[in-house]
Amino acid sequence: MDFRLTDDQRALQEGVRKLLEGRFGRERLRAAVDGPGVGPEASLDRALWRELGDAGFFALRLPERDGGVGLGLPEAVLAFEEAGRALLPGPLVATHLAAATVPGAATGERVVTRVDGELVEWLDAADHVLGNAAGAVPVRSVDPLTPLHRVPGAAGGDVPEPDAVPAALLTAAEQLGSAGRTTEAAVRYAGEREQFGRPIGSFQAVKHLCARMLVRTETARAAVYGAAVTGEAVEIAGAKLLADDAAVRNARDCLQVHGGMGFTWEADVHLHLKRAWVRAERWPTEREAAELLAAALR
Amino acid sequence: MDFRLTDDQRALQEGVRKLLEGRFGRERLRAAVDGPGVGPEASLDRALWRELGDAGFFALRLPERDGGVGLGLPEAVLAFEEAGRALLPGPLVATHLAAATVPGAATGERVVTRVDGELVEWLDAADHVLGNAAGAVPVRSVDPLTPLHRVPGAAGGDVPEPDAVPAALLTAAEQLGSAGRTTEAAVRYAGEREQFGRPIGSFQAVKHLCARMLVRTETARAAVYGAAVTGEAVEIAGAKLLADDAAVRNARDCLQVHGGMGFTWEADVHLHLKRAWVRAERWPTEREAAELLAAALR
Amino acid sequence: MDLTYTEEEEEFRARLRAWLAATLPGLPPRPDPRDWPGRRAYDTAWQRRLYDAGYAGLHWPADAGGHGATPTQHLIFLEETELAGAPYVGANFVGLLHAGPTIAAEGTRAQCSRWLPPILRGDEIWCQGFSEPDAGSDLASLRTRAVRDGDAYVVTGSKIWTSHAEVADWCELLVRTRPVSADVPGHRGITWLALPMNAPGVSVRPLRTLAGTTEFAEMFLDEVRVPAAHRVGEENDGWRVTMVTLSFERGTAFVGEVVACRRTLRALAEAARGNGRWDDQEVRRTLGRLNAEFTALWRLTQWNVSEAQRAGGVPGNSGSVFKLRYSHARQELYDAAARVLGPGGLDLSHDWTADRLSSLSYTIAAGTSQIQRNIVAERVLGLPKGR
Amino acid sequence: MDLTYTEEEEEFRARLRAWLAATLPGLPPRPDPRDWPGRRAYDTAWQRRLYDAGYAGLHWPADAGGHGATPTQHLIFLEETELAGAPYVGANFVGLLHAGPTIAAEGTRAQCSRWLPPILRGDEIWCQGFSEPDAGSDLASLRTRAVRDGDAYVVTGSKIWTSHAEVADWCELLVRTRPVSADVPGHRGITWLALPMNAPGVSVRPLRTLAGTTEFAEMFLDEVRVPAAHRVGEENDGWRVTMVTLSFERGTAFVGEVVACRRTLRALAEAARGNGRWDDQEVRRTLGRLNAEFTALWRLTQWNVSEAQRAGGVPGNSGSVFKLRYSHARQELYDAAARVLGPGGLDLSHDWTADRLSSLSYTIAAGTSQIQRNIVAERVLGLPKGR
Repeated sequence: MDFRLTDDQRALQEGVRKLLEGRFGRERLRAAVDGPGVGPEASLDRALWRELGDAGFFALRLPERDGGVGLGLPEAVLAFEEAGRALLPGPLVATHLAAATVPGAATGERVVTRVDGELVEWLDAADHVLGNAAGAVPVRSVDPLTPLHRVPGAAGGDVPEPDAVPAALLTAAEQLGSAGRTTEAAVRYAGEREQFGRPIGSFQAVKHLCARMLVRTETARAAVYGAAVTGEAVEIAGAKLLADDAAVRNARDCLQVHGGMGFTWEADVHLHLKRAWVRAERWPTEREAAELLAAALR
Repeated sequence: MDFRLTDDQRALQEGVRKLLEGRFGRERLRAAVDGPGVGPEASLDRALWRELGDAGFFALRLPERDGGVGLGLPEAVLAFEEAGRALLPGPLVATHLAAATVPGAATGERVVTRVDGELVEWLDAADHVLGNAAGAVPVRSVDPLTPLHRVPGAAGGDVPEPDAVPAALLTAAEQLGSAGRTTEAAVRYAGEREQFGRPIGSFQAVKHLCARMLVRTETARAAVYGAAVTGEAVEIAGAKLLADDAAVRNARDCLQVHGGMGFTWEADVHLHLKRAWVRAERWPTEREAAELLAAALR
Repeated sequence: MDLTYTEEEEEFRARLRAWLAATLPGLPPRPDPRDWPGRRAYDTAWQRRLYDAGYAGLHWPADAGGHGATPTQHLIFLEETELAGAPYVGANFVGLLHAGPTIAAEGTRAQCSRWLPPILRGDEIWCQGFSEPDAGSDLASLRTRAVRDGDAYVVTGSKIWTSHAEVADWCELLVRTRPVSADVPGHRGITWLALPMNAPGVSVRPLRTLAGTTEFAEMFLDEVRVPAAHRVGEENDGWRVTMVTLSFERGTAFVGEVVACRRTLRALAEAARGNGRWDDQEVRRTLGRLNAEFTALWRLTQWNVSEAQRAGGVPGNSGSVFKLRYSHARQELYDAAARVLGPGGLDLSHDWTADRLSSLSYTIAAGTSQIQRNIVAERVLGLPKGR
Repeated sequence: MDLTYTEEEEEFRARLRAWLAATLPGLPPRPDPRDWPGRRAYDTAWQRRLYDAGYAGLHWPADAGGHGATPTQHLIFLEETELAGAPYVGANFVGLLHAGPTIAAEGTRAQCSRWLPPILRGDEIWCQGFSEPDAGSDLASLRTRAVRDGDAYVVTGSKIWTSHAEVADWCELLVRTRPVSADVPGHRGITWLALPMNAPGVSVRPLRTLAGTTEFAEMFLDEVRVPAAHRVGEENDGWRVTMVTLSFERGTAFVGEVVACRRTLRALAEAARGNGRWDDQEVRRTLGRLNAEFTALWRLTQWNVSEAQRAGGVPGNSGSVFKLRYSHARQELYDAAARVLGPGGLDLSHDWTADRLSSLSYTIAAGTSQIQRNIVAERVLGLPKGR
């Protein structure tokens, strides 16, 4: 047993982080948020999508003989964690999951989305939809970087389609990345911002908010990485539950640490919160995950 | 509208506090806790009971023409709040409620208990039982000062007996008293105990624990006093819910502020916690109260 | 413990209710939230109607042009206008609830007669220039400087979180007139000025919040000349001048909001019954718990108002207890709304989703929950100040 | 990220499992919890069996008489003994997990050969004399004084929270050998001594906890002579000597407890299914959430153990993250038990009710949650120290 990241995994993690910093850094993020095509009309950056394809983001788990990278869920989780950190937009999970089945998905030439519960993300931008999006109506998405449609009556039965379990894990990985990022942002701000003649991070109340954020992040990390290794459906549900909680609550605490500045559009923290809300609605939601985890207690 | 206590109400409050300080002060409390008759064999102090009767504790709401004090629910709530502060043991609520119907209850000559859900407090010590306690079996009560019996299968239907609503209010008042007392205890200890060369109450983490305790107490106070004035069943359920929460959580926070000392038998805080747990099980429990309050949302 | 209203109070309520019933149907449609001139016009027109009906400055002292109403009457006024769906105080907020009472308490007779009547009539509106980018929780560290030059102060600096700055006539401005030093703590060298918003050197930039709207603005002051006659109170005494009004709070600050929350809660229950979420015990009980919460907050309001009525002014301390509980309860209300809406909680077309975003400021604005807990611990509970 | 065990580790597990299966049925019945001599005898007999089977001091270095097992093997050992229902380390705890490793790391050869073998064989047990009534979170402020007098230290003071003091042979004792002053901070003048519990002047008084039991004791020291040869490390260097062992923690501290919690959780689910509470969505989902929680805590344990395996010793910092989450989760577990039991939660005959009382210490003992959050914020996140 050695649960730590291997050197290769560390290299992958760093590689994806660098790629995203270069191609989707803060300026690019803000341009996307403040650009004209935000909201229902948000447009996907096709060039970036293909670059992600070239870098193997979508083909990560395809066998090498099929042109893939031949890696597994743990590596995919590391890549999606970075995507979550960077607030990378687009139907990343669906396109990744479609790499083996939808031609062009693996290379980033085609954009694939999927119906998840009653919601579909990026429907207008997608070339292909997994699931039945008939009758989908656009929604004024709370997240400026995730256009949404709602498919009335699509909320499925109790048994999700086979893709649902890995989709839940990759979503959890994105949430984990976001939770880690907001922790760092809160800590940095707390160290810089001065009030009453000292950094606010020297006040115990702020300190403890930050400590709670780290505890949530590291617990979610253990859950997500563990679920990636075992691939068990119930463990993945647990990872999603804890990562959703970490992402949403950390974003809120990060906002609280930022005070009034956190309430502005210019601060990134609201983008993390809104995206975390969107991801928390993907299957399994908190309620669904708790039920799955309860049923497994035997 | 003047929601504040009247001068008479203040006088009553002070009178009961003085009576209890004199007759059931800390030494008497500790003697009861550390005495031989604790647990299932706990014996009730009949002399104290009669003295409470003499002071009008049980006859408070009886009309004066029936030998009572002729006061109302608000005054009863103030008296029971003091009982909660002092951790006064015995089936106070049942005996108070029986003042009009069970001879000797009003004067404290007879001790009355009642079946509440599946539980009966002080069954062996009681002269009279409201409700059917047939088949009651003794329980090793978590609270050293509240002997308990359980009546299997007694957990009633959805409609509680008529006494249940005022009983819930008086229980909420006891919880409020306890919540206020543990707040004071935490604040006092935080001001005295020194660590790292200063009172622990100067650390923000401790300060904020105490502030949260006060907020819980004052919110519960508004709820309990308000419910006492209106006497509405749903408002009383809400008061019980908030007072239960305040009593239990304040006792735990008080314990946390006391650190290791709070974990000792000699500290009083565990007595507050255990009694708060016992009272929280009286009707309506958190779950039952939340359902009643939900159903009332129209 | 008396929750019944006096005959006089009930009469007041009945008259108000009748007036609202007669008046509200005649109001024009509400303006688009992004139309600031439209909002100003709408809000001030409503203020004018209140003035004409004798409700303007209800709680102001009579010698300031008000009606000297009791806190209880003020509570009734706020409760009834909210229940009736009347317009909010809106653009008149700072004038009626802060700058006006400050001038009434600390201004000269000339200042009172210049500034108070236009506030009451809805002729002029005020905004507030207190917070600065680097002075939020620590307001006393504000840095906007004012230097005396003849019969004027020359003011340079910037302010933030200024509502209605785009359309305000006046700004109640806190400026630093004495530099902070070892001998002069931050709050000692502050002065209160009435700044005419059309003065040369004043510029305003809308500030977009995370809700995507521009309810607030930044204000930049570049060598703005403010006549010394516009100073209220003594030079360097502005901190006390401002606090006088804060302690004038009579427990009524959140009356309308609590009434609105209780209405929202009932609407949530109705929505949950409609969409099936009511069958989820967790959702249902969460709404039940919030029912207890907001009922208690209403009682706490009545408690604070009763205290204010007798003792004259609620100390800010009970205000802190209330605000702590209320701001968290209100955030929980909108979290509950998201649970009721399910996927619909991601749809900004639902008011509750937009309100959820706004509610994120409640634990920050007007004193973060952290600062409020300090206040409760130190001023109410008497715990020692930290070092 | 590899959660599979090596062949060698699996062999270790299989051998241990077989030995446990063969050995446990032959154990005598557990003693009454109030029978301290009986508990000592039971716990040390178990230690002797471990010793004879080659499991004693598994994680101790070989030159200290141990087996130099890896953290992973230690994890497997703790997991399997818990799963099999083997006796706890009990009275041997301080010797095996704290005093012993301290002596092994910092003691002289003579000290090692005098004290270590009896610990491993279960011949002698140790207790810990660190905390004092006035030195809890602030251990460095301890006041028990030791004055050198010839070849001995004369020790006077009192200690608290000393488990097994009634039956221990030795106590690892921290004493102050240099008074605190402006130049000497609290942790500089502390010395580590091995105190023979039968020395004249040592008295022990059981300390009753809120659970009604006496798992701890107070210890009073009245001019107790401790030979200077019983000092481990240099005079005034006891703080560092003690911390050496604390940083020796290899992520395995709570392995048995997490395994036990997961078993309790399954039992709770079974009880809820049996008594109808399972139909309450809130109760059921609470158990589901705790399933996620304890699964994650198990993975976090494996993470910390993996770090320790490679890096040699988990810094106390990951330990703080773990302890914060774990102690709260464990309290929630027993709160959930109370909800499953309903009125039965008030009955001390249920182990869960008694365990709920004990669980109240988790957020206090061995560093309160408040202290742990300080550690995480300052040492892991690098936030500035408060003043």
